[in-house]
Amino acid sequence: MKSLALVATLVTGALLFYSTGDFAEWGSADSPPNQHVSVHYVEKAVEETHVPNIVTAVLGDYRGYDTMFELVVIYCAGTGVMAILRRREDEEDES
Amino acid sequence: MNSNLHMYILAAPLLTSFFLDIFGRKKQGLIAPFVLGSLALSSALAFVVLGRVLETGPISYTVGAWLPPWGIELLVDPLSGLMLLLIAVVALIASFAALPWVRKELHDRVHLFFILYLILVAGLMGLVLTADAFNLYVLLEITSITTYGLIAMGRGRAPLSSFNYIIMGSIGASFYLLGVGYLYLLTGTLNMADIAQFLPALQGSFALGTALAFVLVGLWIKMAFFPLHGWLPMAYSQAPSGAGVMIAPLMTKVTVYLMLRLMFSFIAPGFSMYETDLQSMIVWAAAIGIISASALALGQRDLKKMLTYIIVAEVGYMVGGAWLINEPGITGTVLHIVNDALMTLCLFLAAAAIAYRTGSLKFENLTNLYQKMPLTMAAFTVGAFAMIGVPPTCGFFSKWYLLLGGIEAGQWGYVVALVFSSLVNAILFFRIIEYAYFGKGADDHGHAAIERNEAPLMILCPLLLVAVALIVVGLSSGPLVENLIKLAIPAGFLG
Amino acid sequence: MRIDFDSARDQIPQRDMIVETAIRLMVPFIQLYGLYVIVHGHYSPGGGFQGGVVLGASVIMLGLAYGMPFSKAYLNEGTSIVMANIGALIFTGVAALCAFVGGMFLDYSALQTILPFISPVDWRSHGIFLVEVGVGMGVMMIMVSIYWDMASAGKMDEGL
Amino acid sequence: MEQLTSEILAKYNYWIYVVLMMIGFYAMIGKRNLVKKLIGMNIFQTAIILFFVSTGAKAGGKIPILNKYEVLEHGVNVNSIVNPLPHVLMLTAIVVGVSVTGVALAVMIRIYRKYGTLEEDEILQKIEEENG
Repeated sequence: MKSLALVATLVTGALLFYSTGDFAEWGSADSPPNQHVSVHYVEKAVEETHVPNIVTAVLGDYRGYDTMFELVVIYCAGTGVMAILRRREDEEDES
Repeated sequence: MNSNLHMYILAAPLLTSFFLDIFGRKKQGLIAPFVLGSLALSSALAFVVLGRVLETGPISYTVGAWLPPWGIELLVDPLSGLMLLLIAVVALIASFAALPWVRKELHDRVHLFFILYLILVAGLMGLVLTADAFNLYVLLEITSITTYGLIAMGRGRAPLSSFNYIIMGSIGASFYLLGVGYLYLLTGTLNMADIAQFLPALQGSFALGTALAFVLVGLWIKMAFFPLHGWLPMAYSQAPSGAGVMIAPLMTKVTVYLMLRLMFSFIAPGFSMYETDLQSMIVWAAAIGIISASALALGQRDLKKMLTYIIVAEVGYMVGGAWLINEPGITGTVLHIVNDALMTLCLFLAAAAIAYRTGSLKFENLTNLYQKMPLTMAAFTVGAFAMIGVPPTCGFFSKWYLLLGGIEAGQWGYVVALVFSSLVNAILFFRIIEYAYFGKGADDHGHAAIERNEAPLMILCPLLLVAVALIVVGLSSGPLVENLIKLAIPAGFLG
Repeated sequence: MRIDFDSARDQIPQRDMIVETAIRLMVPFIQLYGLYVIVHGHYSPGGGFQGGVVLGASVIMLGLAYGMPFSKAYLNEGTSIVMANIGALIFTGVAALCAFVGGMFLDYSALQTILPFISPVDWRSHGIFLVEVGVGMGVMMIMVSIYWDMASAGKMDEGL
Repeated sequence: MEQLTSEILAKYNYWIYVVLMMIGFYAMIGKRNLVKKLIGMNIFQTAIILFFVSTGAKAGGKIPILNKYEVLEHGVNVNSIVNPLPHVLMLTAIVVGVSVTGVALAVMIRIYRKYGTLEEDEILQKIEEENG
């Protein structure tokens, strides 16, 4: 079991390690992520939302749908913890 | 196009769950009307939306009125409209049966159960709608977290199975997120259609192959594709029955839909990836998965456990059918998503009804059920026939399309696996029917010792409804394929 | 590794005057800072999640110093659940309201139809603020509720 | 030699992320203790966060908080501000990770109360004994 896990880990690691060869250089301003969608945010976010903090503008507005579900995720965690732990005495697990 | 109807489908269960937490804690009587009302509203709206989409064509909706690559895009096309309707209807039917079960099993945690239940439904609907790769991850985690919670509410081994599911599910989601990260690094965008535009230029890049591999493997873990299925049987069979009737039909099917959606966006025909051996490798893996899962199902002595292994085999059907990448294969896959959701719902409802009265689903305890619960067993038999693929029921038609697709693509391993699995299903279900019909032996024939003891109407009525639906959907397969599923498949995959 | 929950709850540790006093002095400032992080999210790093966690941490610190029952008395359990739901409802409610008044889901500028004297672009800014307040409330209450459940293993009576 | 140094500098973050990810992944599937599995999950998520944030870095970039009036008047030089999108995505991913950890810890408390241990082997042994 452990050797199987080790092999799986090494294979995944090798795959990821080898594919870093195709990546743009770290910190380069010309890499695709820094050139396509994000440019619009940096240039226009302040104008379009009047929020100086671009991260807040993107989080709250451009990708607000994500953030809504982010709150729902943490709400689920709270409800889930309650649902898992709050059992009546008579349905208690034996220890 | 400024219609928000499909957003209300999603918002109705979501908002209801918050109100349920405020009001349902004090007044248990409010839970049933809240849950049923919101899901009924969703189903009705989903029906209207599907009709509208068929009339006017796909709607591209942008949340927050930001144009697609910058904002989050939602796509309502015939396929997602069909899935929305399926999710809403299955959740509505399952919630009828869940109510008595949850009151019996969970006592004062009923409202917590239904909060998670409603958010799970909303999450599944969101998954079906979204056309944004990262939003898909967030929603995938919502459905996972609610499912972890629902499963861990069960008794006995449930927490341990839930923990295994948490670890496997997190690996799947993390792999998916890594894959999306790679795609973002290579293209600079998260919108699926926008990513697809950049892909032809990136052909042959090793990083792109890695990205797609991670996305696919992540989804395969989530849908329990054969070698990665380890978490599913324990998790689904240990879940509280009220949760099982909803999770089992919907979770894996929605994940299969997601794989289809990603294939439709990323792997347009003509793109080199599917001309390689990869495609037939996946189909072979599916074939091996179908055979192994069916063989494992033969070894089970518990009805619910056996059903979970059949689910794993069915996932093999759908993954294999999708990767045949020809018209009958994909048509069959979409049709099978619908049919399999209904068949699994029928069988799990029957299992829930039997367990409600007998308390156990071990084969030895299923004796004389035809005398005790004739209506339940009639519905169970219809479900079993559908699972085997006996003609008037819907299971036959989707299997027929899948077979045709396999023959057209020349994937004989897959065809053999389909036939083998149908035979195994026949053996499995006739074994149960034998137990349930003939019972222990001759000593109690003639005596009126066995009383009829059907499950409560809240479970029985939805069960009978689904059993009828199995036949109705089966008989209307032709129109369904012609008028709906043909429209749902992108033009490149047809013909 | 091997903790017996029942006996662990019997031995609530000795109260420590230094810890108690220090936390009593710190809590108001932490809460003020949490509010600042939420409210000032437009102009500095921060926002609803971060501020909510800081606010939640202040209540959890009270629980750690004085025992869980004290923090439950400090922040009523029923109130906390209702507040968590109101927080979530603010976000989803604003989102649905935007759709309801004729815009798209989460399109804050559509709220102009309700209060027309604020420009659509400013409405986006205020919409983000509204939503962040909801997030802050929700996250704070849920963090505290998770702490209560974990500390008392679901019994909600005693614990750290 | 210089070429090697520049190569290392260019890919250093990504290599470190792969190493972190491997540690986390191995802990998740190889370790037999449930707490260690959970810790592995958190390391895995941290690795992903490092990866995403690395994609948005710009050499010499400033934080994406601008002066409103100046920007409205003069505009902004894109290359001097780091990419905000990966940070937004990772805020979401962090919250998701916290939630999963919370649920996992709650499940673990129930497992511990039932079996009295968090070693997977011992738990499986106890289940065997229960089933006879």
